[in-house]
Amino acid sequence: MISVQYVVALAVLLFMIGAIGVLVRKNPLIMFMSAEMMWNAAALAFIAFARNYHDMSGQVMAFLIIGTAAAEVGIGLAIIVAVYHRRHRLDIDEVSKLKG
Amino acid sequence: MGYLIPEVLLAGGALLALLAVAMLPNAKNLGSWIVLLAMLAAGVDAASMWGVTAKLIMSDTMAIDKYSILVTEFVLLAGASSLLLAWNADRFGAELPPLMAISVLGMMTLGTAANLMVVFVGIELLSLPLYILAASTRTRAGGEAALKYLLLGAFSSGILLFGMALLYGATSSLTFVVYPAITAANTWLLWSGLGLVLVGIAFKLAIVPFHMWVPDVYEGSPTPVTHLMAFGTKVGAAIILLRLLAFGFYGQDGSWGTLIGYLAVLTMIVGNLLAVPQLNLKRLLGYSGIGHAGFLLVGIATHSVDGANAMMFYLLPYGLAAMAVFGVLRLIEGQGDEVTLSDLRGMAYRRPWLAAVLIVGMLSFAGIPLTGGFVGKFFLLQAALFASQPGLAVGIVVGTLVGLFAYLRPLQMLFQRTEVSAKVQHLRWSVAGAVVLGVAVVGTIGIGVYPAPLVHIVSQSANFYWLTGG
Amino acid sequence: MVGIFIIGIIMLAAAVAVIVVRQPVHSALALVGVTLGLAMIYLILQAEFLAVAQVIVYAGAIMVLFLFVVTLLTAGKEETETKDLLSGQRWASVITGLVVGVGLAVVIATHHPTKLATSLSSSFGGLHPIGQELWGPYFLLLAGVALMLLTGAIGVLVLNRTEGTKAPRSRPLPHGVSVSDGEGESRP
Amino acid sequence: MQGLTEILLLPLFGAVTIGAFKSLAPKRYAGIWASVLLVASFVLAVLADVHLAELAAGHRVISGTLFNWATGFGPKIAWNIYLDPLSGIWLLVITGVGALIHIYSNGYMHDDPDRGRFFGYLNFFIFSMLLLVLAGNLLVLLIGWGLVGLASYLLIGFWYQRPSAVQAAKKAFVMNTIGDVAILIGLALLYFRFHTVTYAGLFSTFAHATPNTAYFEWTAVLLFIGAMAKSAQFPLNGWLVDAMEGPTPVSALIHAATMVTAGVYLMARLYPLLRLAPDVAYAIAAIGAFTAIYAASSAFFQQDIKKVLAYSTLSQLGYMFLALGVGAYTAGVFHFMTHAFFKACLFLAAGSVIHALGGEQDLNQMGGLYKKMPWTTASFLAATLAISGIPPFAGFYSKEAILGQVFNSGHGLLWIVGVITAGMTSFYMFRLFLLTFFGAPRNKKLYDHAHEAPAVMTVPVVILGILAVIGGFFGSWLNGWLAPVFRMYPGASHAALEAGPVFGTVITVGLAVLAFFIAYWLYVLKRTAAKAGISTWPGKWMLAAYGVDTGWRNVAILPIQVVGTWFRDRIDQGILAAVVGVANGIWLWAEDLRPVQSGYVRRYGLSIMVGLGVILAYCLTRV
Amino acid sequence: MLWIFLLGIPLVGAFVTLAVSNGVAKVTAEVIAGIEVLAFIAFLVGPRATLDLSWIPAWGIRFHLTADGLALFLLGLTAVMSLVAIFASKADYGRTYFFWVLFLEFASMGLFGAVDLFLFYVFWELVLIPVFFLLTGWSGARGRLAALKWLIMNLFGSLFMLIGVVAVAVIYQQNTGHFSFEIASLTHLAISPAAQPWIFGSFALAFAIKAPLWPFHGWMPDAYGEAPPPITSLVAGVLSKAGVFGFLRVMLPIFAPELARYQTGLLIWVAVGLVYGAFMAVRQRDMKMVTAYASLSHLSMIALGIFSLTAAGIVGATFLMVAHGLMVGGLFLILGVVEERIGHREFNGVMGLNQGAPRLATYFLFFALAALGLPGLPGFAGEYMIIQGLVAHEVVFAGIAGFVLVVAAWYMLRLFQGIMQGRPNAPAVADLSRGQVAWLVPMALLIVVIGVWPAGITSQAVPSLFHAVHFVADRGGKN
Repeated sequence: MISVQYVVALAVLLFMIGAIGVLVRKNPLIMFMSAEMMWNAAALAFIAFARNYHDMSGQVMAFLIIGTAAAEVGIGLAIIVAVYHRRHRLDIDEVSKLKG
Repeated sequence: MGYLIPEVLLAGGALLALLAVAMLPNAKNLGSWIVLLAMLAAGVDAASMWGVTAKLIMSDTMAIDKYSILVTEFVLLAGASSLLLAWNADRFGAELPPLMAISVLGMMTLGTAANLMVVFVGIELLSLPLYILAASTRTRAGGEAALKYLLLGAFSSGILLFGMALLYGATSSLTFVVYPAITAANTWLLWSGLGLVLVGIAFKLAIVPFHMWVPDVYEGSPTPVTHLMAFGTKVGAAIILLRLLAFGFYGQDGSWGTLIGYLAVLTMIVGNLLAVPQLNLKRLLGYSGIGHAGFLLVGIATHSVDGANAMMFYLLPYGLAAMAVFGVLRLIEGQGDEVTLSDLRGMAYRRPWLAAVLIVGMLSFAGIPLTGGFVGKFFLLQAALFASQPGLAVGIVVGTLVGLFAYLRPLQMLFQRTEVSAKVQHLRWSVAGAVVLGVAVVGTIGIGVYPAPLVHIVSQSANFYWLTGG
Repeated sequence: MVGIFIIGIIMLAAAVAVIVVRQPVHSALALVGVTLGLAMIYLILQAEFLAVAQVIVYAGAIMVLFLFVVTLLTAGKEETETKDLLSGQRWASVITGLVVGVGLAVVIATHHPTKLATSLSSSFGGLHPIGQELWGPYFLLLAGVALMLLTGAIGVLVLNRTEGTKAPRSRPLPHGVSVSDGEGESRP
Repeated sequence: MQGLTEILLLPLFGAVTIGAFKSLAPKRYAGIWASVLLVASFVLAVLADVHLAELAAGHRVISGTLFNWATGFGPKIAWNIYLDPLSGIWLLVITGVGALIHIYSNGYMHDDPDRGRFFGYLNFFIFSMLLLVLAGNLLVLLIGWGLVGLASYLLIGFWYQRPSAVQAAKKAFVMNTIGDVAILIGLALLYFRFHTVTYAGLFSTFAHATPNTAYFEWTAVLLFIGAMAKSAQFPLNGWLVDAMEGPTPVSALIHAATMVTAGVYLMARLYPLLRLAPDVAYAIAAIGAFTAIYAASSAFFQQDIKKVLAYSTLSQLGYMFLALGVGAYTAGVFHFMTHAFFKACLFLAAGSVIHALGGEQDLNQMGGLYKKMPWTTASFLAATLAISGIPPFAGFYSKEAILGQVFNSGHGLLWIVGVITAGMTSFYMFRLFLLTFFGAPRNKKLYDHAHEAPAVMTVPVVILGILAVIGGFFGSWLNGWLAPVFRMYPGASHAALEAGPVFGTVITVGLAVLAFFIAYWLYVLKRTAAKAGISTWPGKWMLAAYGVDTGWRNVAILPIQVVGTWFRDRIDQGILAAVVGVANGIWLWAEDLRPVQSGYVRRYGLSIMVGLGVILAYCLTRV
Repeated sequence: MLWIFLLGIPLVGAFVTLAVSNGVAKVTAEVIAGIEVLAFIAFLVGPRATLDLSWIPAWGIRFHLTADGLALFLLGLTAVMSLVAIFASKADYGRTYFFWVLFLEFASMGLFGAVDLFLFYVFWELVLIPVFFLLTGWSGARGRLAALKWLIMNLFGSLFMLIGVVAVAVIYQQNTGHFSFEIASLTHLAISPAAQPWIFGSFALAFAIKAPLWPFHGWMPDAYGEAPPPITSLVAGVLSKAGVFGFLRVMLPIFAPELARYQTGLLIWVAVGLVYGAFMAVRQRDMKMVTAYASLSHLSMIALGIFSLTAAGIVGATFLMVAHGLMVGGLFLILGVVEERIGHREFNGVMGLNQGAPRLATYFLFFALAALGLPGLPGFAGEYMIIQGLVAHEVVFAGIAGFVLVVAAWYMLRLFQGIMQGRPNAPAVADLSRGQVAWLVPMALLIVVIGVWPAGITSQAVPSLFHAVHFVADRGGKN
């Protein structure tokens, strides 16, 4: 039997890596990917706990996450394209006119 | 299912509007009319449910009670006013009404949420249209706003989701209204899950230090969208925080109350403080929104029925004041997207009624008597003191004081005698704008002068603690 | 058990790769690896339907979309990231990330979930039970997701429309491909 | 109330009508109207006194209440009116001398464009003074007291274009305010203890009070300070000499005959209180004696005709206080009366001289005027003889009464001072008289233009001169008239007039005659100039009245100014700066925080992450 | 029902004024303010109606207004001064200006009438708003800064007071189980010793800032200096009373034991302010500042009377409030005329304006004399009663008050003489116009009447101050 703790620990690490990725990378696409990774980590944790509790609702949640992620990625990429298609670099730090 | 007719109406309205926009591209405002009517219908239907006894529906994932009805009405007001602010303006795109309807649907969902899944879906349903709408005018600022909102939103949703996962792990249930019944244990897992979820919600509610997207996104977004963010999102995020803490965690005395209290004070002060030097009016309102989020948190932090009521109450005057100010903003900006303080010069002489509306709205933000904002702050203070938390009361006062600088400066600009700004001179009234302003002013003053009915309604709806038999 | 460890290690490596490699394309490919690894773990965790969904939606649709956009946006532009100008951003991020991660790991490590005595039904995680859930009590959520996907579609449409196009024409859904002219810089 | 209200209100009516119509009616009507009203009230005053005299000796009081002044915090305080023989004397003097001076002023102010205002003020003064003496309680007295201060202020500063007049007016008002305030606190103390401020109420309770307690001493001191300020007793004397900046009839009326004797009136009125505060009574006598000799010596070297008279007024007031201090109340009042006659006469005569010389007041410019102004000279001489205490002129009797009773009551030192002062008085008064009217004219041009005043001025002067001659013979009548007053309540053991030792009279008169000869020798035979000796050190000091003014400046004015400047430049700037500083601080703080909102998404994310870490830490530590 | 008129006339009138054209706005406002004065007279002679409506029943808040003796004459003062201020305003200020003035009148009326703590607070803050806008839109170069200072400093105190207001009601609710904001019912609260000084302090701070009392007068110089003269006269004449009025209306019933406990400290505090204001006034070069600091000193005097906690002191304070309103209000109007004539506010030595403007000088002198407490005028009566009260409590403070009266004579005459007397060093200025005399004469007459007959006011004040008097008697205080 798999201990749920290991899987969740894996999810935690994935979550952590994703979070760090959002913060350290300047490429908005990679940041977005990292965020997706965080979502995935959450989905993983849900599934692991669902397995542990023999409860389908965790899996339903994971399904919702996947579905939502698809919609979000669609919108997100559209925004990124709209913002960056004229720029020379994919650099999030360039998009910082609004501040103060 | 009968309890969800408002949601269904709104979703149907959104789809119908989408269809209309696609099929009849030349029918002006058709989508807006459809959504507006759907919103009205939803509002009426929700109001007709007022006598309902609180209950959980849909396998305990949704709670129908007076709070949910109130939230429905509030967010419909937010949605309708945003829609009216965007009336007749082609540059926002024809898809704006259905997108707004979907966003409002998300907010309504949050109002009923008793389950983490619903919370998640509601938040995403709320956010995704706003990402689009923020960029819908396709200006550079709009794009930047949308990108910032999107990236940070995705990031914070990740945190929220992970927190939910941890809560699920700690309690084996996603229906948080049953938490008090199934777990008496205060485990680290439970609390870290709660912490992460709080971060996720706090992001939406714009709590310091999770607030930083707010001013930028507000500034960059088109004004009607900003208004929806300022009013609707705040209602949704606030109610979900209240639901989660007051339904799921009300047994855990003190701990989260103190945390929320610290956050509240920090938010009130930082938000209002940073509003002080702003010159862009929308940005100023963004910071002001942060400050008001802090006030809202006070209600939650008191960990009492009073506090919850006070928060509920505060949402409406806040929203009405936002309607007033954003409405004026919308009229001033015309075809542009940016209104600075100097654009207000001389308005008191050239456009006295519009100036009066702005004054009423700003004074309500500042919490001056005879406006709803004052009664709201009073309610919050009362709740704080009943909960024996004078620190929160002092926080409210300090926050308000700091905020005064921010709210008074625009008002002083109105009375600039020497020169009248070009935007004021070329300003044109619109019927839709007038409707919004009228409702806002009448509501703000009405609540300020005779708050008894609203107080009564809000107090009546405070029966959710008994929902779970806890 | 061992499988999970091996997959986990590979997955973590791929995850790290996502955030450290210089080329966005490589990142995307690494992320594909992560999602596939996840799918495998889902399988092990008896979430078969989700494993399939993960492969189809993530690896199949989402990541393809990512790759598509990466190539679209990096074509003819500098591909690598310049030096990080935000002082201390990198270190601070890594440290806070590690702190949070370690904190959560400790939380997980000290948590001892109750294990249910009853054995798992064989259909757990299959298409049928999840379908029953989704089309039963959680139907509204499913509808919500559907609405979100619709929103996504509208969003793509709205965001990458050419200037002057007021109402949606019969434009193909593929996102932001051909409509990338004239917008974006139009701030007055 | 036997016409008391009318007596009071006639002058007020005059003031109001003159004020209201002064721009409408021809200018000369104002003076006539004012004089007519005052003569009328003099007649009424005589009638009132006659009525008073008809009452039984023990009940010679006419009193009444107009309406309430204030209620609500204890027994009510009302507008009480009260006439008894003591106030009757003042009433007669005020209206009588006042009427004469009003008539005189018609001539004196003939050329002044602001005559209307002058007579309005003058009538207002009479009203205030009457209110003061007709008051039935201390509070109404204080109101009158304050209003005469105002009238004095207005009249001193009548020629408001003169900076010196303006300064003098302010000084007079402020110094008088010291007195007002002292009375105010004193009466508050009385009301606090006895719940009444009416004379009758207070005095009847005094009868049972224990003398010599701190409470009474303090109350008496406070009320005496009030009297000092009004009557210009040392050290509150500075304003009176400066008050000579006003028109001369004003000096005669206010700053010689009537207002400055209000202190005497107050102390005489409050004699039952003085019984309860014997130490204060002695202090009054001592201060009176000191003021007498101090002012007399200050008069020696004065160059200004009116200033000499002013110092002589001070000195004579000192006599009156000396009398009150030793309990010789009737003598004090007697001296007030005679003093009113001869000093008014002196001032009006001096006014005629000034008038004749076109406004010149400097003794160095006068001389030999007797040829040109016989009536004035005669009147002035009569009054000078009276003030010098030469028998049988009026001053002799009253001064002898005072000195005799001082001696009788055993205050040897004070008696000696009084006697010496009498001699000094004779010297400086004859110096003045001789320098003005005798010797060679010192300013030919002025002399040539000099002429006797018109009848409207001369007649009052002569009438007053006659009164100065015969005033002394009213002594025994006065004694009888006032007897019921001072017997009504305990405490007036020496009130009645008493004769002093014969040798005292001899010495006093001898000194006065001697002083006359010295003056004659110096200023007629040796033709010493008026300004001789003023640069020597005693002359310098005496001319400056021993630097009392400078003392006030250093002790009171400068410290307040220094502290006020310090408040203004340091404390208040600090307070204002603190307000601005807090606001600026908030502003700057906000400005400092703005860069945190850097616009970089990753920074925002980091902020979220840090917040997450903190919240997580909080949650974990709380479990 | 009279109350509805009393509040309704200025409120509705304000909007009416806003609706008419600029040209007739002033006349409209005059008429409305005149009707309000008539309404007040009706109030004075008629039955003293109270208005007591349920407002927010959930919190026991009532719309409760009365005109007891404490408030009655302050209401009258408000009505009269508003009318005078409108008369003294320039017609070209425009309708918005008159709207705010009438709104201010409405708010002040409510403030002085309110006996429900919540209602009191509502009006308390509401009076700040019109002044803020009047300062912003119709004042001198630094007006905007002055407006900010005014509003923010006042709200600084008020908001902390709001905590106090709520705290008091919360304590009452916890004691009795039901809500009430009625001041009369909030007496004898069992406030915990830890909270008690803070609650007390929050009220005291708000009142001290509004008055203002030293050292909380930071907003005062700019606001008094920059505002248009009618507004200065309203703020200094009417609104400044709100602060000291608060001590009487709110603190005396609710915090009687605390007032007694802190009495010495409070007395020393206001005595410092008393001397401070007087000394400042002596050293000012700006004519409005002399009056401003004089006013600071007078308000300290009023506070001194209140803190004497004796019947005489409190009655005197009540009386002096009304008197001071008329005197200082009139003085500021006169100074406004002078400033308008000569174009600046500095006065340097002698200016000799009397030469050309004798009527101006006469009225100036009259108001200056009233302000310095000339016997026979109301300032004297009030100061006498206050000193009477101080004597009963502690004679030292009576001495300080007396000393300040002397200094007051000095600075007031310095002001008057500096401007009006001396040899003219500038061309003669125009005298008062008939219109100006028309509103100065009734004011002066009113001042004379209440100065000669203070009983007219003090006798009315007694019943309402019964509690205070009673309280003093309880303490064994002497009269």
